[in-house]
Amino acid sequence: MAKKLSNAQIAWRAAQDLPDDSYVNLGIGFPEMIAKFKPEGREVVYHTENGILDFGEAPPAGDEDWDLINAGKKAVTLNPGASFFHHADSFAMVRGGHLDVAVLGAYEVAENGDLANWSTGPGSVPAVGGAMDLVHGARQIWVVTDHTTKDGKPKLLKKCRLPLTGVGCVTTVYTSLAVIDIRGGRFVLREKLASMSLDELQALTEATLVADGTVKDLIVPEI
Amino acid sequence: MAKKLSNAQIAWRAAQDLPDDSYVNLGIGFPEMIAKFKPEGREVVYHTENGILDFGEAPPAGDEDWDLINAGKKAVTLNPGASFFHHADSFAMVRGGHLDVAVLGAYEVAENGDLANWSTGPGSVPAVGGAMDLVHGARQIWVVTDHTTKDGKPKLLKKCRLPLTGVGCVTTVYTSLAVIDIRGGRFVLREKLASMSLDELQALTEATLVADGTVKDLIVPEI
Amino acid sequence: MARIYPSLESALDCIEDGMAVMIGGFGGAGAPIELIHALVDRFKATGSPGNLTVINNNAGNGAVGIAAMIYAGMVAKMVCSFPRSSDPKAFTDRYLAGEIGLELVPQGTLAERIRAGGAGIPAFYTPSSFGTEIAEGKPQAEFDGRMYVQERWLKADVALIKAETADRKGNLTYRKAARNFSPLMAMAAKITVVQASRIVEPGEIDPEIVVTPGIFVNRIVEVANPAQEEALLRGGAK
Amino acid sequence: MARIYPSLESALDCIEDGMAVMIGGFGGAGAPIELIHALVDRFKATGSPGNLTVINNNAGNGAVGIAAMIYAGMVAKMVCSFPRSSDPKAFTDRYLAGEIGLELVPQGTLAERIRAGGAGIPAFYTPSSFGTEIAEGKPQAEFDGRMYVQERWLKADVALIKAETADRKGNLTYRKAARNFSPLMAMAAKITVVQASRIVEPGEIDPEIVVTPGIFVNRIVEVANPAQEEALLRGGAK
Repeated sequence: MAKKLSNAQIAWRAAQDLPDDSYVNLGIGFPEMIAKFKPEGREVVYHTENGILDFGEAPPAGDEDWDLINAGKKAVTLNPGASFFHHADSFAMVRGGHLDVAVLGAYEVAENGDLANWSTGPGSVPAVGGAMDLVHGARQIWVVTDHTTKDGKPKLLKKCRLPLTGVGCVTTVYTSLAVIDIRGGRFVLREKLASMSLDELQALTEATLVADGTVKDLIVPEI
Repeated sequence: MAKKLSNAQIAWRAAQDLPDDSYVNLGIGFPEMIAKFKPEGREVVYHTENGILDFGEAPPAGDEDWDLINAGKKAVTLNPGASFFHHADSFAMVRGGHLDVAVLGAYEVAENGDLANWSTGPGSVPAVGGAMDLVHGARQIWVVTDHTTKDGKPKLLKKCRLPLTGVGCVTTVYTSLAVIDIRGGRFVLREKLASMSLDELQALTEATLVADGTVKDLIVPEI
Repeated sequence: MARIYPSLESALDCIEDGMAVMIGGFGGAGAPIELIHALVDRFKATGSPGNLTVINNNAGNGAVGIAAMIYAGMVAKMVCSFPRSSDPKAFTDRYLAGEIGLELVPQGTLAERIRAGGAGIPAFYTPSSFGTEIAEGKPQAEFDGRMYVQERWLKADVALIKAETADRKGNLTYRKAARNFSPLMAMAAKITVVQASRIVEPGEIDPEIVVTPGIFVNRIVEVANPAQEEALLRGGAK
Repeated sequence: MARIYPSLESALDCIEDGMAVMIGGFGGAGAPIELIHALVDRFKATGSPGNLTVINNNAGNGAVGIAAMIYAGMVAKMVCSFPRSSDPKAFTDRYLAGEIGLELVPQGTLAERIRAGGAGIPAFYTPSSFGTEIAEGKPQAEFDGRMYVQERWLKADVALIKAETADRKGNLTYRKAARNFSPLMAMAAKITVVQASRIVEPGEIDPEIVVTPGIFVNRIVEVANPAQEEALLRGGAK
């Protein structure tokens, strides 16, 4: 099997697609890493659910102000032009369609765009945060994820089995093996690792990958 | 017929009932006059629909700032502790039950508390402003009005004939002849001019006035 | 992302025939007079944009601002709460002649419908207007023993608003009661055009005092000493 | 009308067994630690107030703040969006043992429900949670070709919030992202209790920068150098 991308490499690849002049929400955890790889010169303003627009990188250790955090409760800094607002205004930005992109992690993604990323079912403590709002708010919903589960089972499915976060919401999936757009209820393969055949990729994907002859190589730097 | 109260005297009488430590909205026109007669030492904060809390008197002529106006588009000033906010927050204060009293004018009031004060029916330009929000928001809704129309017809009715502003909303009516509370779907007479008999007052009132033996004289100063 | 425009005309070139246009202001406070009159001038010169639906609390006063739009014949319909003013002739004459439409909305409902449009809330319930003719034909429901009327969100193609200070990223502050509907309209329009008395660099407005975050703003044009509608009217403007 | 209280205890004497209490803060930012711990102390000393429903975005972290309330046994139910934290043991253990209730609400819906409670909007429609188990049993409706879920307002008996500056009339400002849910909770509670780092005279806060107008505030107590929950936790507080 081909060497898959690291999380940093997945984040790098997603970052290359950040639109210029855009407002973006990066989900807590893995998606947050995308900010590090934003291409030079591209103007992106980051939104966080807890009421900041245009925050910047983490401060040096020891310089944290714990009243200045992102939704993942990590300390951040402010860029010039930042603003504070309360939670209802923050989710007005989300729900009202004012964000260009929101990026989330996933347990499962279905070919119709359904996303499951909040609950592994009974027996755990459920926690949804802002994900159910984000998936119905931003104009594009990206998922960054390993292509398969830890034990090699597909995460890109015909139909989600875990409790849903949102219905028909995901627009693009950046995985450790491929970049896949969701169009017309199908997984449309945009890029895949050159070292891997389409059949090999399909074998790790439950739903059919539509490859229409324009599939490009997924090329990322060593990170 | 007894000498009726002037508008200033009606406003004076209503002002005596302003609760201490209260938030009050005075409707545009006649109700605005109440502020002039607020008893000394009573703490009242005035709200205006267009986004000011704790505004004060009109500035001297020539000193007006036309960005600092009340809902009647009259120039006002600010008291220490004033604040500005947008229209949705302003009506959150209204609709959310945060005002103690709102005072409005009336074409008609019914004994069940229905109010008609916005439309004289077809043929005119309808204008409702904030009245329909105020009547369902403030804890008490007071009406200040002449007891009868210009041609002597009752304005305090069994049932309103003009288009309604609100249903069952009025709590007290301060008229040119009496002070009347609305309780249990009845006009309960609290005060009347001493110079007028109950029968005389009833003759100018379509619905029955309930006078339970505690009716006081309506006494106001010359103004 | 907000952009600075070099002229009123260029900032307004997104407005086309038949659009819904929210215009900030309550009475004269907050009325973006220069934007409005540049739009009137364009209509007089080119015949466009006409057939507009204008959303504002009022329906014009005297012959300036929205009244000038009505006199010019570019307004097909007003959505407002209070189409009266000290001199409402522009609207009143056309309304009584059946030449202009009116959707009358209680003021708090108007504000909340605009906020809902900006916040992605397609409908909400309010006690306002229950039992009145304004509620006729609208869904009604009981919650906790009280009756409420369902109201729908209100959006627009463009919002024209007046700010005191704008930074280059679109963050805005307002002046006193000129704030009124403008922060809501900025949220509810596809394109928000701002005339600001002053444009500053990002960071010059304290993040704590930003009223409208830049995400809600698209176009900014500087109008350094803006006219105030009420002052114009009292000065005898025709 | 807002009143200044001389002590945390006196400011909190309105809280009784079984009440619904909104508590400001997102993570540690904005958590009114001194108010919370005074309430915990009262419960430990007197056994009251217990059986509380606590509304907050989270469900406690470590052993301070809301986690201390849970450990003390005074919380019957949490209403929150994200009952996880770096150390969620206080809540998790009791939840998995069936000893504490949980109403899980998507974060934006939680914020909007609280705002609706404060704004007199008994119900609204949101796209959030449509098609998920969170939406089960709730009315759903189609608007403009898209499906939405009806959500109800959320109110509370008391809100406990932390402000940066309060004037004696109750006008508040917040510090950075410590703002979060607090301005909404101040609107939605019958009694809003504020711990402010600084109390000033009316007029000392510019009317343009007031975030929570005094009409939403009832009780203010000064806590001059408030603890910050996250800083406490990282400092090893138990």
